[in-house]
Amino acid sequence: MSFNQKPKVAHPSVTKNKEGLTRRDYEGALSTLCAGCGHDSVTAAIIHAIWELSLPPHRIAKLSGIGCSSKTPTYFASDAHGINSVHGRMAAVATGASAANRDLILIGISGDGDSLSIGLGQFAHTARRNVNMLYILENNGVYGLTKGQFSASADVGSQLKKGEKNPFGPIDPAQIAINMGASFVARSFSGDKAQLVPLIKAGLSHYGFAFIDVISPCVSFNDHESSTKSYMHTRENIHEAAHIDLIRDAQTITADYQEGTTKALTLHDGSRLILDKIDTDFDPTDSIRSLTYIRDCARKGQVATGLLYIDRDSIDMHDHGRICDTPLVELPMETLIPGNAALQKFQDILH
Amino acid sequence: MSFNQKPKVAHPSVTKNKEGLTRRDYEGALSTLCAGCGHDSVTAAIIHAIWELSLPPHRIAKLSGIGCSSKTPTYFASDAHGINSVHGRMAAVATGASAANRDLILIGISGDGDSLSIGLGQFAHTARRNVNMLYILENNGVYGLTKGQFSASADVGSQLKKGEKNPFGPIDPAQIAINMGASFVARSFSGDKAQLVPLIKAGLSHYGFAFIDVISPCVSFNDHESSTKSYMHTRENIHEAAHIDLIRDAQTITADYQEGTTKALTLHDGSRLILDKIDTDFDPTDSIRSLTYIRDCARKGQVATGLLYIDRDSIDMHDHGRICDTPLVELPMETLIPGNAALQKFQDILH
Amino acid sequence: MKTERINDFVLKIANVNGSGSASANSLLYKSIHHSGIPVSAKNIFPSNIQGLPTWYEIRASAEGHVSRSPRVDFFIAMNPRTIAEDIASVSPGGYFLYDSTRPLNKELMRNDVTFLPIPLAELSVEAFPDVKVRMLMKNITYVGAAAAFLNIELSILQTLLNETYARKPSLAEANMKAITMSHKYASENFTCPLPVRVERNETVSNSIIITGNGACALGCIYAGATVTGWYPITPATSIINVFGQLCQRFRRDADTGKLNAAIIQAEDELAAVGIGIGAGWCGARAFTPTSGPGLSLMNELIGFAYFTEIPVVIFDVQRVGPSTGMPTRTQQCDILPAAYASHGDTKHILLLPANPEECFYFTVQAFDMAEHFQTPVLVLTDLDIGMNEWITPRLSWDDNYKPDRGKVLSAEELEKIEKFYRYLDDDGDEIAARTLPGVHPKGSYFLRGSGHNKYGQYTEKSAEYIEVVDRLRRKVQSSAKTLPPPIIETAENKYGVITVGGCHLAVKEALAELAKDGIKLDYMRIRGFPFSPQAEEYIDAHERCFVIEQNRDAQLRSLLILETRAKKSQLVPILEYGGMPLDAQAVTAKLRGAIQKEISQ
Amino acid sequence: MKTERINDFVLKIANVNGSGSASANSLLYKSIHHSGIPVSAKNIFPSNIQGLPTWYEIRASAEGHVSRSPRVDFFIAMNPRTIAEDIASVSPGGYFLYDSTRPLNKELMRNDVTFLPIPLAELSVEAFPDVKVRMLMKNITYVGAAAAFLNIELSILQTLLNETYARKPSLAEANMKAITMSHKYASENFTCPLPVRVERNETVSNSIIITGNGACALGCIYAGATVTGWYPITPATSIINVFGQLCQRFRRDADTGKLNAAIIQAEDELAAVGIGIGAGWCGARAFTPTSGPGLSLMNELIGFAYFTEIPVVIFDVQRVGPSTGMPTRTQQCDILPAAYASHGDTKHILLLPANPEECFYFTVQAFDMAEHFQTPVLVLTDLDIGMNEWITPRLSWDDNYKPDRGKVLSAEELEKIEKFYRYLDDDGDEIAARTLPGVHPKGSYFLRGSGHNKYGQYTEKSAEYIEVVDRLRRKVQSSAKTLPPPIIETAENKYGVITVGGCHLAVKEALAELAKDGIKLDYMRIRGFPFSPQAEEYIDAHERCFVIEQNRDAQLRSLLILETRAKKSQLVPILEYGGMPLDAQAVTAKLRGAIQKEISQ
Ligand SMILES: Cc1ncc(C[n+]2csc(CCOP(=O)(O)OP(=O)(O)O)c2C)c(N)n1
Ligand SMILES: Cc1ncc(C[n+]2csc(CCOP(=O)(O)OP(=O)(O)O)c2C)c(N)n1
Ligand code: SF4
Ligand code: SF4
Ligand SMILES: [Mg+2]
Ligand SMILES: [Mg+2]
Repeated sequence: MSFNQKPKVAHPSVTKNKEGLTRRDYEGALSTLCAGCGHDSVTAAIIHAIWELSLPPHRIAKLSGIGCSSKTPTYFASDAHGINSVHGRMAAVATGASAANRDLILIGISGDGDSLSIGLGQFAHTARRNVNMLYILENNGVYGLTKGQFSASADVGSQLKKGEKNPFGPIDPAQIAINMGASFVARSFSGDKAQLVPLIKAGLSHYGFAFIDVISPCVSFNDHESSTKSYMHTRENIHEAAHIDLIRDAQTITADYQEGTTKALTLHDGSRLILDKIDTDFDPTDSIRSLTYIRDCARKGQVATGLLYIDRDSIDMHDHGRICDTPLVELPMETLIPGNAALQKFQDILH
Repeated sequence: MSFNQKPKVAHPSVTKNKEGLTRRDYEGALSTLCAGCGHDSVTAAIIHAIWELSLPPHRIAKLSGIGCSSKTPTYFASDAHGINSVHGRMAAVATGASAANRDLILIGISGDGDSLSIGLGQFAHTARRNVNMLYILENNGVYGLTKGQFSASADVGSQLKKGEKNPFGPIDPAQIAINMGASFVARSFSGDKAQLVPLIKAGLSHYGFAFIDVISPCVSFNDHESSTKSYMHTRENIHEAAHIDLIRDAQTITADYQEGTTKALTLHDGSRLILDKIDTDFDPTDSIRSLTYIRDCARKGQVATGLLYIDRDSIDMHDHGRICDTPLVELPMETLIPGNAALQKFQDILH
Repeated sequence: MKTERINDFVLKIANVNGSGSASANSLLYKSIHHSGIPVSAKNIFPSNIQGLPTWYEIRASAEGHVSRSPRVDFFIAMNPRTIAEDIASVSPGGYFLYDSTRPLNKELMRNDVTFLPIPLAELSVEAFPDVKVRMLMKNITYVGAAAAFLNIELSILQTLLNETYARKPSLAEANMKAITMSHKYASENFTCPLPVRVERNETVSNSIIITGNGACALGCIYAGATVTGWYPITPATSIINVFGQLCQRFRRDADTGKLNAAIIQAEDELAAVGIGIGAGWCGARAFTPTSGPGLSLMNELIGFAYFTEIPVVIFDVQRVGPSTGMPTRTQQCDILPAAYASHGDTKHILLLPANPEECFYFTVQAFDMAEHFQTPVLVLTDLDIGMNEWITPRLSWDDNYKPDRGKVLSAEELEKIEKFYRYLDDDGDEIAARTLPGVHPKGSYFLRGSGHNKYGQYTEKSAEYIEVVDRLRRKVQSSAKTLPPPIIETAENKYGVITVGGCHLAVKEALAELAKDGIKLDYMRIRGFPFSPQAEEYIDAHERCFVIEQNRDAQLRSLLILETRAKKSQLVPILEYGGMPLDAQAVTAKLRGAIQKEISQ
Repeated sequence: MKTERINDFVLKIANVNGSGSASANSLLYKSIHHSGIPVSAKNIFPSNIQGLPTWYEIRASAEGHVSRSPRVDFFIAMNPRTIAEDIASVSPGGYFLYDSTRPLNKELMRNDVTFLPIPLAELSVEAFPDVKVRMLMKNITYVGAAAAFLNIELSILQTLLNETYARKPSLAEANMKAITMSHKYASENFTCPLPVRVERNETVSNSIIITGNGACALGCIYAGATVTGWYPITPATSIINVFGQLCQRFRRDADTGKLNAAIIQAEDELAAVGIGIGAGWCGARAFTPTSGPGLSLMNELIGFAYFTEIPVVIFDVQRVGPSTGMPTRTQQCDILPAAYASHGDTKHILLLPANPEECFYFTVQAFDMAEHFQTPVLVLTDLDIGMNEWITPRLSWDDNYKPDRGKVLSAEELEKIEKFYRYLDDDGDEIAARTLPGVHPKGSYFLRGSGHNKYGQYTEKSAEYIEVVDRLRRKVQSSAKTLPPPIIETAENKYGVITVGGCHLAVKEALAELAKDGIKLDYMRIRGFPFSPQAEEYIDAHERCFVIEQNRDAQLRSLLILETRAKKSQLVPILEYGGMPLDAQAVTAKLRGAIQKEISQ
């Protein structure tokens, strides 16, 4: 079903998308995060992307765990359904939601604490199952909501405000996702909307588990000089593997891309993904080269961003399980319940 | 403290190690696993290795979760302490044990269900903390004890006895371990004692988290033709990256190793690790090359075995946390409890 | 002369785990059933795959007393490693069939037991020269001899074999050959049948044979459940095994071959219940089967579903706790942990079936109640009910049944309303309407496990929070009326018993036993929580009730004390918790003792 | 003339979260304490880092009634966004200090409240031209004006600032400048002090200021705890923050700089408690701090430690449940979930401190009991006790204290014995000796969460299993004698109250209030579970006891019903569970109502 949403603000000058909605219509509640928190920029990018994609808000289901990052779903698409589950378990809830209604547009938002510590198992296995969803990890290297402990993505040697040094190496969620068989893996930076918006759009257009690791600085606890997840450090060390654009109508490819360093991929929903300015030793369709590339960057102290890996032949959990095309919630009970005759027949063999 | 254990069998012809113990002295209870189960061969290899290393049994602490594999600790070193914890939580218990008594020799045994599904988070984080222990994963691609469901290490397309096909890609614990920063990562096969015994010895000599993924076929549920974790399939597709030998006394290096393909590494405890017949494009001291190598093998349908990665500069959880050298359990309470004078002095600032 | 035990005996078989004895034992079981005699079977197996001892106990009782009995009238010894304890376990006057190919240690012999040596292995070698075939037939051979001794008709065995191997007649033939062979040997060398024997009853009841887990799985199909997140654990796993098979039969699109169900093997129980909750939130009927350790792991998310009011059905097939406990033994030890699962103030609806029949119907009801009351519903069975095969009255289905989906607003209904608020109970039944994601823009809301007010908004305000949790308390309490009422059999005596779940057969047998001595007790079996008013009335009507249950800490009694107006002194605990299915003799003895104590006081 | 409220008032401050108001508020709090007046402070904060409203409540009471009171005598409004509700919250006759730099909306004004406009921002601009410094001093300014109104001596503030900024005298100076500035303004423009004020008491008590969490951490140090696995969660996290600081002070080797403790931030609560259990198994004193959701996640492993008999100490700093609930609000809602944590039959020792003093001593006792009884011990505090700063009698330490390590066999003892069996209780105290890994070959054994007999061997045998779990039941029960007995104040009246933990101040105040009307009630505060025989005797001695606790479902009452011989009718629940620290007025009113009901019956 599709409904024409009454735009909240009837201001004529505001551009409407195909659903007849303005960007304001994709906003949510007022953020209660700290002023300057990276997560709020991610929210802005999401709003921009889903508006551009003209997604009907009520078809979206927003999911999260617990943490500052996990508050994000409240701040966009207030006309979408949302679920703020418990710490580290968003992925399983999303899996169930997808199982029940494969037509929903699932947007999961998590944090590095939520996904890489308590929720590592669920994150990994949901990637492995290739649940059809967009999974954004707002990665700030700390536990924001509990006041600034190191998270598992904190770099070795990076420091907390009070000087405490992180002794352990970081878990890189992008590498984990690729290792687990996620079919779309990207990384970006909350401060780089130009890169982030197309990635979100591409992730939403991708069929299967689309993962975006977004470095999203925590101004309250991890934006100081000795942090490697600060705005400054990230800005200085970011390394874009390839810039991407998402083009929905084939005709509109007008920008002229450089030969040799440009690659176009057609996605499941027909839109085209243009990879521009690709690093020569980088190929996002080859997991081995991609992983090597990411690790090489890391060794040099760089953060590889952009689309890092994509498997266009990706099939999702439903295909894996040979589950029917109709969303299970839409199957009428009469179809599902076999009735007495069938029950009697079945029992004939039970003796 | 060191005790001279009275050998159980006084048969003079049986070779004794430096502790004055025979191999029989390192045995455990009679196995109750299925006849032919790979896990029993791993047990045999462990017995051999710890006997050769002359480990004092009572300094060993054996740990496991739940599963057929997790029963293994009962079957070796009956004079060692053992703990059979709950499903998927051995790693945390081992972490606590190491924290309490860093002088214990910790041998953890787990299964692919135990470590890669329910216990993935703990496995990963224990590797990341580089807890000083030997962690053996008896990998059979199924849940043995619960009668043969696919585990997360089952290869995509591999089949259960009744024909059910695994739709998902496998989790490779060796790659995960490297990714997490484990400092010693190896793979072997329960059917290859010549390879496995030196690896176990090396793992025990390594300082930090030593992980060995052992393909260990389940004869009851996953040893048929369409299984990729069967004896036959493993034997046929095993690819040894490098053969290793562990030499405890420097003098005894007598075997002449081929030049160019041999490499010697000195371990923390002074013993020397000889890597022989190394594949030319393989370097176990470089995580990027190692991961590429493993994935390349996998792509070719091969199982990379041998020592896959080692970081000799590895420091363990205690070093990371700057925890004292004396095992914490050995600190006398008088040292730990500051006393009343200190309490009064401390309280002077609390107002 | 030996006492006759016609259609009233216990047959026990000792096997080695993983040796393929299941079909032979099951054949014996079914053949007695097909002889028209009430019968039950229990598989006593270790937590192991191959090589350790297992036992199979069959109890036939013309009177219908088929709870587990510790007596043994006829023993079939197929495990040399347990032969000493096996011989010791036979009741005086009983029979002991063993494979005499290897001689029996004379010292183990007993005078009060009749030994029946049959050279089973030897006979097999003659009959099946091919080793492979012989291995396959290894167990079936004893069926023939047993049939001869126990007077089980070969024709019944033949019929059953033909059915089992309908598609492999050669196997049916080989099996029958093995059976006939030892039947012949026994008949020729011993006086058959024995005083312990079957005498065929002409009326074979219209029953089926099914496990409790199988019945739960069937219930899930008939409830229209479509999503399950699950993680293997004994003794719950077979709910999924059967559900999977049933989906192949009932839920497969003939054209596409695709399934109308999602069966997701999760990475652990936290994920399993999380999947169920996600699906429940989106409007699917979802469930997850587990046992004790899994229940513990689900605690946090159960509280989440309770507080956010998401339906999900959880099966807890109870096994012996605490911790890993004895995974292949039975107990009723999760009653309290299930009723109050999760931190904070919570309370959950429990359904407590006693047998596969109730497993089936209660499962359907569990989904109705979960959706009606928008809350997790836990179905508590146990290993004995769940994993053993039970003779069960044929199930029937009312084709007019309409699932109770609870208050779910459709797109049309939403179109009409002004504004939707998730937790607003506007008709005073303590239940607020919900909406499903994707249905209509007006239905959207934000659901959270943190403090929320009745509009669904985040709150940290005392009054708003209290308003919501008070309604939750009343809501769950109000489900008592909808739950299956207790089974009450007479409420006229001074003393009564109260029991639950799989205890029922043993308790009833014990009551019958006591009645013979003139001790009359009333009977009530609890089938749901929160407790029905009828349960309270029953307790009111008795000076003392003996609460019989299978756990150490009297968990049902505790719950009754806390959640009914009963006085503590009215409820006297009778506890059996060794892990074996409840046995009537033990119950009788304990009841007798308890009553004596009452009288002497 | 206004009624005087000398040394008996509530001061409330509205701030914005994350704006750095903590030190200013704390300074006011401490200055009243240093004036020799009993005082308490509560931080009412949101689950947020920056930007949302927070309040700080200070109650001074010469009589020592310092539980939370809903009245407000003096308000300092520093959050423009809450000003309307803040004005509404002032008690009639109260005062309202606000920053008059921006004019106040006239419509919000009340006649029964005296408004005290102080142009704080304006004054700051003059005093601190440097914006950076001004930002730092933003909050401290109101302290000066408040001091003038409330008659707090500037010399006390100066002393406190000098101490706080001992190493940064320039900061002390700047702060004092800001204080003096607004103090001057208030004194010059208003009649100071107000009828609501402090009058210095010469005897300043020998107290310290400490949070409950801080006291627990200090207790861990003094118990000799060396290992903690932990995962951040409000309101428990600061136990670790303080423990870490204390380790730097008390547990650092001067030479190597290394720590005599392992503080391991785990990946979740399952790992956190697993680490504690692993360490406890190896002989370290280990603990893990958590709150509700973490407790739920620990359920499985708590049962493991119970069944295998491994000591570990768990702190549950309770917050409002269920689910995520209200993480920054207080409740006592995990009493039942903690007492029976985990599936199967379990029961755990609980310690229930009421204040930081007990937090310290009970923590030490928790480790002794965990090791003595070889079982998990849970220390249940709450957010109010744990996170607020309390004036607490100075702690003292008996240097003769010898930790009770329980029955642990040394190498020498093992050398002497024939053979060691883990679960053999040879002296009838229900406790078996244990050994530690690595100590001696003879001490080795295999520990398992699956069924085991008293020798520690794997078993699936009923009798062997029962023998072990029965001893466990008796063992935990036997701890009642060792636990801190209830605090009982008179047991002579017909009615009594029973309460627990942080309720004590409000309950005592309520009793004092009722006593003024001639209503006399006895008082008992429970401090441990299993319950002491004295608790039972107290209940026995009363027709009715009102059980006052902070949860919806009367969890303490439930536990008393199940675990003492009390009759249900003897225990009447009085429940407050809105998440705010208990307030005496509410308790008084409810008690009054309950007693009236009793009398009229
Ligand atoms: C079971 C459980 N344990 C602990 C917590 C406390 N907690 C809330 S948020 C959080 C960490 C959040 O970190 P992250 O996911 O990185 O989010 P951020 O705040 O940094 O965006 C923790 C530990 C909880 N809510 N539940
Ligand atoms: C919490 C919990 N869930 C489920 C189980 C049931 N269980 C026992 S062993 C096992 C899987 C074992 O698989 P693996 O680790 O691969 O060991 P294997 O038997 O294959 O050697 C499971 C699911 C359990 N014991 N505890
Ligand atoms: S604490 Fe950090 S992560 Fe949380 S809202 Fe503030 S800046 Fe963002
Ligand atoms: S079931 Fe498989 S894993 Fe378990 S003991 Fe048998 S062969 Fe080994
Ligand atoms: Mg974070
Ligand atoms: Mg396995």
